[in-house]
Amino acid sequence: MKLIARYEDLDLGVEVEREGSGYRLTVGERTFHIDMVNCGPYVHSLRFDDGEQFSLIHDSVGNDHEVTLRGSKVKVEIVDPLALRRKQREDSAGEGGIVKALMPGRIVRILVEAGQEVAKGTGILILEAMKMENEIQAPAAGTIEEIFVKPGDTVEGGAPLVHLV
Amino acid sequence: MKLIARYEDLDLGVEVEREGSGYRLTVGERTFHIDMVNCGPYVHSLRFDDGEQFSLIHDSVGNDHEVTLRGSKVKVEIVDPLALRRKQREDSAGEGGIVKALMPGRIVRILVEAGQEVAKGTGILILEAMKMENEIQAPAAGTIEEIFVKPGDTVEGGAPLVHLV
Amino acid sequence: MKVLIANRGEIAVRIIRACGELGYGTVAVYSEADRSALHVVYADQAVPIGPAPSRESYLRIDRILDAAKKTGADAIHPGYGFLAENAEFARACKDAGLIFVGPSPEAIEAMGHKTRARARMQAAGVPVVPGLIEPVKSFDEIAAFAHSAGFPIMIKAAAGGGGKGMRLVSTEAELRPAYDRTTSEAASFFGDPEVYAEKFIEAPRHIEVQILGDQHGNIIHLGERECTLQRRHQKVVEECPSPVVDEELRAQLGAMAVRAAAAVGYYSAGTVECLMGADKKFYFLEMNTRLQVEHPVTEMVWGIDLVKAQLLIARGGTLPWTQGDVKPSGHAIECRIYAEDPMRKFAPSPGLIRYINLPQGPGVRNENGVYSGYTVPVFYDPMLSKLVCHGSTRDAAIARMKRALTEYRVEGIETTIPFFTVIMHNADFRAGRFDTGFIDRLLPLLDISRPPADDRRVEAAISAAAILAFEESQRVQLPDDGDSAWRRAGRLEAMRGPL
Amino acid sequence: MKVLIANRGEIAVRIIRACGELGYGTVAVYSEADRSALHVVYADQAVPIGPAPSRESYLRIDRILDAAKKTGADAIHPGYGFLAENAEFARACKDAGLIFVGPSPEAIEAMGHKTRARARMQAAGVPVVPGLIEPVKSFDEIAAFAHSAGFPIMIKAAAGGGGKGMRLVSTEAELRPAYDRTTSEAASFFGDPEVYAEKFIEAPRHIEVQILGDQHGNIIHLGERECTLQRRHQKVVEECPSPVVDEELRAQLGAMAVRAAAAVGYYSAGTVECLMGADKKFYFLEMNTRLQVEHPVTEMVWGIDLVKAQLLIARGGTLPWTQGDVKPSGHAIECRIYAEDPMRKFAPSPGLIRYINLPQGPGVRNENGVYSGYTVPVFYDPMLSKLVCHGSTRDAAIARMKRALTEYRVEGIETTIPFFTVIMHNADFRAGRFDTGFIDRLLPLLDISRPPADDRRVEAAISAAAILAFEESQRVQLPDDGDSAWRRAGRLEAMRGPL
Repeated sequence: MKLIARYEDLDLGVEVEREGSGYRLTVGERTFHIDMVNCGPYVHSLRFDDGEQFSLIHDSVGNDHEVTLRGSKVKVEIVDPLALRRKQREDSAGEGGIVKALMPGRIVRILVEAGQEVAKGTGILILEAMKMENEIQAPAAGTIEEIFVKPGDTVEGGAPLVHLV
Repeated sequence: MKLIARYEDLDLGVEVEREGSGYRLTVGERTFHIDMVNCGPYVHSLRFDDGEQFSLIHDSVGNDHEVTLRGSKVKVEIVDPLALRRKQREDSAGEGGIVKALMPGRIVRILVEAGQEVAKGTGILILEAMKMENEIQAPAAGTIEEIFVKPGDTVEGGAPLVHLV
Repeated sequence: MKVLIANRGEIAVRIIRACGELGYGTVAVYSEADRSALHVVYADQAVPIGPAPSRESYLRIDRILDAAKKTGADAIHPGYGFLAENAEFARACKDAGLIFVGPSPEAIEAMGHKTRARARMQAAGVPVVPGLIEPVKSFDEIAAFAHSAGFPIMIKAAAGGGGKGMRLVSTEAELRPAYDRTTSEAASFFGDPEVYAEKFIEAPRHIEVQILGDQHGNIIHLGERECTLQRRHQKVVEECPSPVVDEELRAQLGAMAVRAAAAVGYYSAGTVECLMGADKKFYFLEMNTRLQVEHPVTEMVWGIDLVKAQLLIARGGTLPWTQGDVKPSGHAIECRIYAEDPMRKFAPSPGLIRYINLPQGPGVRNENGVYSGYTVPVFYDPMLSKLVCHGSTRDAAIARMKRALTEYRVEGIETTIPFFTVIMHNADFRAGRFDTGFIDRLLPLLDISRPPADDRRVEAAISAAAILAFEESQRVQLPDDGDSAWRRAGRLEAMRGPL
Repeated sequence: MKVLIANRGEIAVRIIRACGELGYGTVAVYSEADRSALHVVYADQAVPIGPAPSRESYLRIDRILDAAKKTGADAIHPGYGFLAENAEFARACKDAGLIFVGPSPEAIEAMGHKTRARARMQAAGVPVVPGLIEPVKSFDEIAAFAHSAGFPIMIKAAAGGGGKGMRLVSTEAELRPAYDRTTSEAASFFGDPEVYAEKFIEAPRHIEVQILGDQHGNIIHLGERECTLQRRHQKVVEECPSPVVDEELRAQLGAMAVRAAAAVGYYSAGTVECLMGADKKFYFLEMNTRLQVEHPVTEMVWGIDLVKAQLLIARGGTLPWTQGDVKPSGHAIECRIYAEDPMRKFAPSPGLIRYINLPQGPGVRNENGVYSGYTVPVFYDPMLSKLVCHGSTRDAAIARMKRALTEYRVEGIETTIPFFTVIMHNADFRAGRFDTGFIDRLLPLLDISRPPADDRRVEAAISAAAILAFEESQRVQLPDDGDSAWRRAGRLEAMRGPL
C-alpha cells in the first residue's frame, strides 16, 4: 500500500507491505524490515531488523498520528495519495477562508461586523473557555463575508466562526 | 428486554427498558428509574431517581460482569432466559465431567492414568504457572475417561485437561 | 464525622483522601458537567447541585447547605477558589450548625478586602508593598493614580486573589482596556466589580509563608514557598524551600507571617504572600485565608499534612507542634499540569483523555484530578493535576521531576508537560536565578524542538504510524467504531447551556 | 555512565528510574515474552536476550554480557532474584571490565552457601539459628537429621533465598515428597539441587536489618524491617520499623548486622535476616547480598535512596553518612500486589490487564511493573507491583494503606488487593500481634464478604450490568469487536515454547 507521510514540512512517500509476521517499509529512499507488536491499546513495540527496539505510545485522530518515543513526541500525518489530491483541490477552492474555533467554548463578544475590512491580526471575537477569554484574530487581511455565531453561543472545537474573503 | 441476573445463589428476573434519556428497570419485585452516564471505557455514573449516585467501574467477559462500587466488588452474571435454558441443557448433558485448567500454564506431571478410578480430591496433574507448581485435583469421585494433555504441554486458561466420568 | 467538600477537581480529591485516612465519611457535590469527575468517583456520597456554570452550582451557598443537610454532614471543607474565601459562606455554615473547615468569617473579611487588609497589616507593623490605594469608583481615579505613581502599575480586583483578576499596565494606551476587562472579569468571577491599583515592583520574587494556627491562639509557621515562576500572573512551578532564603531570613519571614496572622486572630491553615526584591527586602502582599494550591511542597518538606491539620483545628483541637518541633527536610517542587497547548500560545485544550500514564516511584506525588477516559469540561479551570517531587536537595528534586515528566503521558488533549521539561532543563532555573518575569522572557525561546526527519526516532514513528494506518485500512469499516455515538451525545450534552 | 539492568518487572523499572535521575543511560534486557514489559518501555535502550524461559534469557550470563558489550554499558545492576546472588556472574562482569552493582564475588560466595555462612557467622560471634547442618547428598541424610532433631524441620535449597525453595515438614509422611520437590525446584530455579535442613522455630518473627557499606570499609545500618507476615514462606506485607523493636534493640540488631557484614568484607546494600522469638532473642538466618524486594519501606523511613547509594558505592564512592547522621522518621508499610486470586486459594491469575487505576496522593509510592493494556505472562513471578505507604505513625501508615487500597483497581485479572484490605482491618495486625504463622491462620477466616442482595450497592451493580448488557445487545454485532484477532494472536505467540 502506498501512503504519504507528512512530517514537519516534508512529504515522504511510504510503502507498507506485510512480510512474514512483520512488515516491509520503504520510507523515501530507505527500506526497513520491521517487526511490530501491539502491547495494549496505545503502547506498541517496534523493532528494526538490526535489533534496535522502540517502545512507543501511539494515538491518532483521523490522519493525524502522534507517536511518543524516547521522550519525544512526533506528529505525523499519514494520507493516501488519492485523498491528498482531493484535499489539495478543496484547499485551492478557498475553504481556507473559514476561521474556525481552535477550542470549544462560549462566544463572549463579536468585535467585527459583516462587510467590515480587517487587517491581519485584527481581533474578530472573544471566545471564553476554561475561565479565560481568548481573542480570535484574523489569520490574514480581508473582508468579513459572513459571521456564523452570536454572543452567548456555545461552540465545539473546529466550529466555523466567520467567513473571511 | 427480559434478562436474568445471577448474584451469589440467587436468580433474579430483570427487565430493562429505555425511558427518556435513562432507563426503567424491574429487578425482582422492585422498580427503579435510572439515569446512567458513560464516563470512559470502564467508569460509569449511575443515579437512582431519589438522587442517590454511584460511580462504578464495570468490566465484563461474556455474561460475567464485575462491578466495583464504594469499595465492594459485585460479581453478577446477566443472561437472557433463552441462553440460560440452552446452558442448563448442556450442563445436564454431562459437559461438567471435563476438568479444565483454571489458569494458563505448563503441564509438569500427570498423576493418573486413563481408566483409573479416583476419589474426590485426588491429584490429577501438576500445572506450573508463574513459578509455582499447582496440583489440579479431581472435583468429584469417578473414573478418568480420557487425558487430553501430556507433560510439557502449554495450555491456556479453560483448556480441557481430563474427562472424568 | 462526615465532611462535605464544596469543591471539584484535584483539591476535592485531595481532601477526600485525607478524610478517608481519618475515617471520616465524605460527601462530594457536583455540577451536571461533573458527573464523571474523579471527586465524585472517590467520595462516599455525591449530591448534584446544579448546572455546569459555577454561578449556578459551586457558588450556590443555598444548594451546598441543602446537600449538607440532606446527607447529615457535620463539616464543610471549601478547598481553594469558589467559596473558600467567602465570609458569608463561612458564616452561613456556622449558622446551619456546621463546622467550616477554615478560619473565622471575621478573619476572612479582614484579609479579604485587600486594601483594608493592607492598612491593618501596616498598623500591626508588617511591611507592605508601597503604593497601595483604596478601591476606585471610576476610571478617572485609576488614571489619576497611574499619572501620579507612573507606569508600570497593577490593576487588581478588590475581591480577587490567587493571580485571578489582575493586570499589568505598562503604558497609557493599555490603561482603559485593562481597566474595563479587569472590572468585567471581577464582576463575573468574584461577583464584585471593585478594583484597585498599586505600583508594580520590577523583577521581584514571589515568596509566601505557610502558617498554621489553632482556635486557642497558637500559631506556627512552616517556612516559605518560592512561587516566582508565573505566567499571566498564575503560578506554574512552586518550590519549598526558596533557593534564596537562608535560615535567618526564614525566621524573619516566619515571624512576620505569624504577626500578620495573629493581628486578625487567625486559625486554620493560611498563607502570607510577599514580594521580595533583589535586596531580599520583603513586603506583605495579601493573605490567602485558605489552603493553597501549592500546599503539597510544604507538606513534603515539613512532614505535616495540612489538610488533616485543618480538620483537627476545625474540630477545636490544639496544634500538636510548637515552632521548635517542626523542621524542614530536603526540597520539593510542584508543576501544575494544565490542559493547555504550550505550542499554541497555551490555548485551552479540553476534551477526552484517551490515555494517561502517571509517573510513579520514589519521591513522586500525584495530586490527580482526572483519569483515562475522562472528558475535561470547558467550564472550569484548565488545571488537571499537580505533580510534586521531593528530593534530598534541590538538584535531586529537579532531577526527579525531569524523570517523572518523562514518564508522564496524556493522549487525547494537549498539556503543559513539555513546557515543564523545558523549564527543568533551563540553566537559570537550575541555578535559582529568576524573577516573576522569567516565564514571559522564556516563552519566545520556547522551542520544544523536534528531531530531524532522518533521526531513528522519527523513522520509527513514521513507520509505526504507517503500519497502524495500513492495518486500519485493512479492517472492515465499522459503522460505530471508536468514538461511539453514545459517548459523542454525552459530550454534546455536557456542552449545552450557558458557561 | 550507562547501566544495564539484568532483570525485569518492577525492580528493573525501579533501577531505571534511579539511573534516570542520576543522568545515567539505561539498557533493558528482555526475553521474547517481555517485549511489552514496562522496563522495556522505560529504558533508553532494550536488547533481546532469548526466549521466555529464564534459563534461556534472564539467567544467560553470556547473552547479558553480550548485550552490555553491544550497547557500551559501563555497569550492570542485577536487581534481586535471577543472577543477583550469583558470584560467577559478578566475577564475569568484572572480567569483562564492567562494574557489578553489588558486593564482591567473594562476599556473595561467603554468604551464598547458607551452611558455610552460618559457620562463618558463628565464628564472628553472630548468634545463629540452632540446628543448621551441612547440605545433604541423599534423602537418607535428611531423614536421619529429621529423626534426630524431631519434626517440624525446614528443608531449604542451599542456593535458595527470598523464601524460594524451602518447605516446612511437620510429619514423617511429608518428608519424601517435600525432599523431592525442593530438590527439583532447587535444580530448576537455582541450577543447584543441593538442599539442607534446620530445626523449625515455632511462632517466630522475621526481622531483617538493612546495611550499607562502601569499598573503603565503612558500614552503617538503616534499622530493621518487620517481615513476619508470610504465606508459603513468601513475604506479603513488610514494614519499617518493626512494631516490637525499640531503640535499644534496634542498636543491638544493627551492631550484629554490621558485624556480620564486616566479617565478609561486605560492600553495597545488603540485608541480614534474623528470626526473633517472643523473648526478643534474635538469630542470624542468612544474609541477602543484594537489594531486597522490600527496600522501599526503609527508604521512606530513613530518607536514603538505596539504589542510588548502591550506584555510588559501585563507582568507588565513600558513604556520605556515618551512623550518627541517619535517623528514622515515621512508619512505612509495603503490600506486594500479586496476580493471584485470593478467593481461589491464590491461584495464579496471569492475562490481560484491561484497566488499572493506581492509588495516588500524599505518602503513597507505587513501585509499578505493569500498565493498562499489558498482558501478564505466565513465565515469571506473579508480583505485579508494590504499594508502599508512609505515615507519621504506624496507625497513620495503616490508615493510608487502607485508603490507597480503596483507590487501587485492576480489571481483567485477579489480584491480592482484597486480601490486603482484610489484613489492614485485622485487629491483631493493627495491634502488632503476629508471628510467621499469622497469614496461614488468617486464611480460613478470609471472608472477603459480599453485601446482601438488597443492599443498594448490589441493586446498583445489577442495574448497571443489566443496562450495559442491554446496550450491548442493541449494538450491531461486529466481526472484530473488542479483543481483536491481532491481539489474541500476539498473546498466543507469547505463550508458545517451553516455560
